[in-house]
Amino acid sequence: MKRSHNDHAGLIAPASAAAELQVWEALNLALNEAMAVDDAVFVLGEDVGVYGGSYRVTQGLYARYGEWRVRDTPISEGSFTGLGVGAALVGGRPVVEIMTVNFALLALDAIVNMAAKLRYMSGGQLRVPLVVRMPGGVAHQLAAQHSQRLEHMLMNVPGLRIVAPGTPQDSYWQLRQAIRHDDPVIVLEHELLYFDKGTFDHAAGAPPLHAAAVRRPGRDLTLIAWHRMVQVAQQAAERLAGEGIEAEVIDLRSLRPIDLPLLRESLGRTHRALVVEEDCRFAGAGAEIVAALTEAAFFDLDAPLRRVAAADVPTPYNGELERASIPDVDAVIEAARGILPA
Amino acid sequence: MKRSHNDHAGLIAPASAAAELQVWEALNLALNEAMAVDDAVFVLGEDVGVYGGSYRVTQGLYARYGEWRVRDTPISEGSFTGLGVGAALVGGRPVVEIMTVNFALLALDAIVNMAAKLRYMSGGQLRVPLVVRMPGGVAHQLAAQHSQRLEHMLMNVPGLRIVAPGTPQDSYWQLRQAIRHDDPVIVLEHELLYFDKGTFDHAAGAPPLHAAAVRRPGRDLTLIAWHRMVQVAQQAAERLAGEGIEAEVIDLRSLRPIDLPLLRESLGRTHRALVVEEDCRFAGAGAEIVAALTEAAFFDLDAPLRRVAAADVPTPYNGELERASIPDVDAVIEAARGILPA
Amino acid sequence: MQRDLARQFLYDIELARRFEQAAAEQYAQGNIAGFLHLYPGEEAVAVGTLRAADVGDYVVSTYREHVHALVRGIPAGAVMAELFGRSGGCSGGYGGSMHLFDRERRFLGGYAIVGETFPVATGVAYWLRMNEASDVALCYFGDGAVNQGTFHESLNMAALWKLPVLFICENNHYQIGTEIHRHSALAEVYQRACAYGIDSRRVDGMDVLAVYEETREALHYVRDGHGPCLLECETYRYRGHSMADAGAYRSALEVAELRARDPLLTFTQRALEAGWVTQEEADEMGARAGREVEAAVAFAEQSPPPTQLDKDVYVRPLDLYRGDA
Amino acid sequence: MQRDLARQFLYDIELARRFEQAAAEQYAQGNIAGFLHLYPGEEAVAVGTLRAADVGDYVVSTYREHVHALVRGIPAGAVMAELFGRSGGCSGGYGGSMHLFDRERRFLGGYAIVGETFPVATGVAYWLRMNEASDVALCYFGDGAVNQGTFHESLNMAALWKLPVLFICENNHYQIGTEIHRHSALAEVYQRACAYGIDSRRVDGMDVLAVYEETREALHYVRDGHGPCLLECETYRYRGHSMADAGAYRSALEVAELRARDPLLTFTQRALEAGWVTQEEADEMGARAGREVEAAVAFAEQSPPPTQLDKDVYVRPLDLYRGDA
Ligand SMILES: Cc1ncc(C[n+]2csc(CCOP(=O)(O)OP(=O)(O)O)c2C)c(N)n1
Ligand SMILES: Cc1ncc(C[n+]2csc(CCOP(=O)(O)OP(=O)(O)O)c2C)c(N)n1
Ligand SMILES: [Mg+2]
Ligand SMILES: [Mg+2]
Repeated sequence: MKRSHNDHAGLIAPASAAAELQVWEALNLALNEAMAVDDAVFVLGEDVGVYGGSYRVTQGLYARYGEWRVRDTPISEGSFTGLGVGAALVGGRPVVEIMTVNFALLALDAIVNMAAKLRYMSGGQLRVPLVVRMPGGVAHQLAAQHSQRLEHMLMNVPGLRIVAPGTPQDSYWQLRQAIRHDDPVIVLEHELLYFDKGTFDHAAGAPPLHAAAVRRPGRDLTLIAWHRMVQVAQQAAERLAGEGIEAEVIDLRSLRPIDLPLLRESLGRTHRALVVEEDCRFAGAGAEIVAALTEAAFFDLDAPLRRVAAADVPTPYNGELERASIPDVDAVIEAARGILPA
Repeated sequence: MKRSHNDHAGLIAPASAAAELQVWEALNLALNEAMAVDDAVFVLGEDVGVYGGSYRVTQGLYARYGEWRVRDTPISEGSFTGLGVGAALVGGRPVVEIMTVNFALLALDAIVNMAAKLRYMSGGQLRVPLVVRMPGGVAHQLAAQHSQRLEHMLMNVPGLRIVAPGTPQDSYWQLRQAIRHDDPVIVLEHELLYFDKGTFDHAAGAPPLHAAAVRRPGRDLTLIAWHRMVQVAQQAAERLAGEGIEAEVIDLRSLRPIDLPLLRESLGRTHRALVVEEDCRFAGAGAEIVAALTEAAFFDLDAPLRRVAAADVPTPYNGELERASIPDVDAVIEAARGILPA
Repeated sequence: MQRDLARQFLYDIELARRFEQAAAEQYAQGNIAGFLHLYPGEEAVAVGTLRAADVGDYVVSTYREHVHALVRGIPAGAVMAELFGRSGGCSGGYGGSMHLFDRERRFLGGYAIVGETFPVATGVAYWLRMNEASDVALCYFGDGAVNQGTFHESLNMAALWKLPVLFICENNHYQIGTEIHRHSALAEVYQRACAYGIDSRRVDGMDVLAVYEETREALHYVRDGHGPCLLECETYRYRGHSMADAGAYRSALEVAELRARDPLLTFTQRALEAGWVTQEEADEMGARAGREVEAAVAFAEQSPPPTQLDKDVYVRPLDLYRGDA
Repeated sequence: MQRDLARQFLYDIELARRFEQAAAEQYAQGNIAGFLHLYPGEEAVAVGTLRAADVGDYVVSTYREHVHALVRGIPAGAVMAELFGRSGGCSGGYGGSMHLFDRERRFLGGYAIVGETFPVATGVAYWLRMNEASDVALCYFGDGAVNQGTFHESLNMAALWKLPVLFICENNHYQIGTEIHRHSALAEVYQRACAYGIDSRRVDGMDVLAVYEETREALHYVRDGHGPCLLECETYRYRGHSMADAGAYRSALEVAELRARDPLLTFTQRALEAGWVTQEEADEMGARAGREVEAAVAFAEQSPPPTQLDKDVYVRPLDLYRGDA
């Protein structure tokens, strides 16, 4: 909802060489190119058409592709997500935008009980090439009902794939890969990253949809994060570097599956790790990462795995309390000291 | 949905001394007694009234308390759960029955975005003394859409309490405690436990709502479970005892919060533990237990914590595959061997 | 009324009735498990509506869908084998009674969560309309399903965008043990379409001919691009809601009254009177349907169970701790 | 029309208009953050409906609820302080603009998820009816909210059980950037009550007197035990959906047309003509409202921020790894 409506810039032009793009622009480009090459791709959601999307992601698409392929919906999350499932069953490649993950609570039956299960229940007859895009996370004082992080709710659901791109490069490629994919893919975006700039290089191509990425190599401990917490981890790593401690920062990029081989490899070198997550600590996404690494890399560990996570409270409106409710650089550094040799 | 409607037995009579009761009978008794002592308590849900409840839990209540306190609802999970929230705000103590957890996917906005957050968002002005009861788990060939285990979906939600009684004694007391509680409490029941018999002794009183219980003491390893998996763990423990291995079996009884002190104490003695869970392994409830223990008891551990969990697949209809999809005694024993000294 | 069509109806109903009877028996014998929702009493709805549909139309049904599957042409053996949980079943033994699928025959389930058929069918119709296809999505649902939010949300979208979907209410007057006037403020289901400006009709759902004729008209209307239509079929189920329910909340009187309007009895009578069949032909039809059901049970019995637990969870197999295979 | 009431209306609208103007300014200055949805243009709805209600009635509103809070009697300072996120706010600074609460004044929010007000108000009404109380639950919602499943589910239950709830649609014709005829198959919101047999009315939501009169009648009807009623108020918002939206999807012509029917202008005119106020009195009222808003801002500025992150997550504090404290 950050868009200014005076701005009528159209579609993002594909850059010939590496360029600076914002995350929303990369997503816009991905949608545009996917729609151009495949008539089966269509997008739907609240205000994705005439308005151009709350975060501009669908800007210009309505003018180019028309109302049937860029569909403004009523406020009916449960049913327009289910509509996407139905269309996917018969040949469509719908990209559903749920305005924010907070409203996905109304669409979980469609995602969990339909999209994720139909292929299996039909004995493999059906495919559900559905993409559900939605931004989440703690933004700026949106209060408890608008600050959900729902990673954990979807991670336990067999049949789903979940990715969490945080850079323009990943946003473009993971969305394109998701749209091309024949399985349902949840694309989690982050409300505070849309206007982040970064290099986008089409020619550089893409790593596999679910591969994690080392954003900063290091030998002393591993910081595992995704979305906005990658930036927090990187800043913490820089400060630690000032003290001679080299932290490796891994951007998970995918939450179902997780790239355990890469994490293990890193831990095999560093022997210590923190998960830095924006969701609430108790039973959040980080729990699985800690549990999986405990099971798989126990004998590599020189210290307990720990989580730096959000406080287990609904998100307060007040700005200072809100900031205090999620991890910051100081919290990461303090936790790092707790597991580093004295 | 296991009830035979020819059976018109009424309410369960409170036993004067210790008696044998089935789980559904204990729940029925708890509801009846709670309604008798407090006019604010009322139950609502599909077929809880005239029909007496799919699993008989509300049997006889309609005749005794009438339609306003025992309300048959339309199939509108989202709104009748939200109705419970509204009534709770102004003095009611509603006990909402969602026929099975599978349908709770339609009620998550009411639970997560309303019930759990209203007290906090109102600066402490409001209370939401709501109970939501719902049976879940893998039963007998109900197929993918009717075999959800949603523990993990609710555990990450601040503002909720979640209990998981598995015996008649706990079912009675935890439901009564939940109804008396001024916070929203989710009472997870298990479809296959309703007709299990056990001793019910009113006079014996109740442990705290969220305390875990040692069902079988042991020194060599700790098996952590809840609901039906407690029985699987106990059977495994008995077989292991035949080989001279003494497993301690802990029934968690509560999933938010978890009784970490009791688990730590047990691990302080056994130094090894398995979580035995019926939900899918990846990012299930067990992940938090493993993560919490790794963080808190790392230096007590002689072996990696491991999970024995359901396969990461939607539940198949075929009976043999269904059985293979969830942990059994053999799986527990095999996993136990994997972490015991050779 | 064409003679051939009448005979088809008769055979369909005979087959349906016997198939469900056999399913009940197999359930009692332990060959079928889980929830089993049977259709006796309601046959005229599935037969009348589906015989009016084209092969290109899509079918989206509920957990009470065996007969829809049969009329749609899924072999009785494949349906029965699915109830048995065998690999020869139309969902390979993975779906069971509530989740029948047949992609070739455009039979898209089999949904066990009440209210799911609305958005799925609306999505199919969206795709059809977007591609200017002339096919229609047939969406089945019970009277209880009308109170699910998806009914409202989906009908609004279907009407707003004039999507080719025919909403077919199988109003058997009960939501498990709750009678319609205790679950719906407005017990005339077809009138609830007023909120969306959707054309709606009500028909006697015990009368297969009436259902067929109304469906034909409704399908014409929808296929002509007028947008959705809602057809309410008033019917009754003789049995309890599922095998776990004896249906004791209904009076014997009520059941008897409805049984007197039994679609098999009444349509047989009608067909005899009209000379569409002779008594011997009718008897032979029944016998043939009986043999088909017997063969279906035999097929199911010998069909091997599926063996792979993680078959088709994903199109491209995925290792949760490694990524794509 | 009583003179006192008319003057009350006038003051309410003046206060509302100035309060929202001040909120916009404070947002621009960075003292208010998050989503901020303002009410200019729609004042006649909150004023007309809430002045017709009793103190015992409950109010359940949306994220666009500052004015409802003010008219309900929550001090302007407590509302402004909440927008500032301060401890003197009516939600202690924990809720913000979208989550105003005041238990004493039976003001139950402040819901930011579209469609939540339906079940909450229905639940309040259930409790009232169960206890044979004569109070009513007032349920506010926008035109866009009508397409959420909870509208349908809740209205059905409210009608079925004859619950004392008054559903009040603030139809400003837009769901953010989507105009009503592009989100609703039937753009006459009040007609959608037909699906539940609910009595419904439509009123000019720019005319505070009309809103007041219709609400009084509707409340009588509901309080007399006839069950729910739905009141559609046709209105308009001058600003964008929230501070983040400039509203550029609407024509200047359209906005100008509606502004000509401005409730403050038209009702001031009316009051002058009827002799309910003199021009000086009207001016003085505006000035007084201005002073009240200034005082509210001053109050908010000096109110300290809340300091405890985990305050009131639970009634009985809970340690996630130990249980109850
Ligand atoms: C969302 C949801 N809630 C509850 C159920 C349990 N349930 C299964 S069938 C049924 C009754 C449905 O009644 P109706 O729609 O009239 O269909 P019928 O069974 O009569 O054909 C209920 C409540 C369910 N499957 N899904
Ligand atoms: C379930 C849900 N979906 C989407 C949103 C985002 N959103 C906030 S307000 C709004 C438009 C609501 O329109 P309307 O009901 O007409 O109320 P108005 O804002 O016009 O007063 C939307 C889509 C939301 N808050 N909740
Ligand atoms: Mg029915
Ligand atoms: Mg509006």
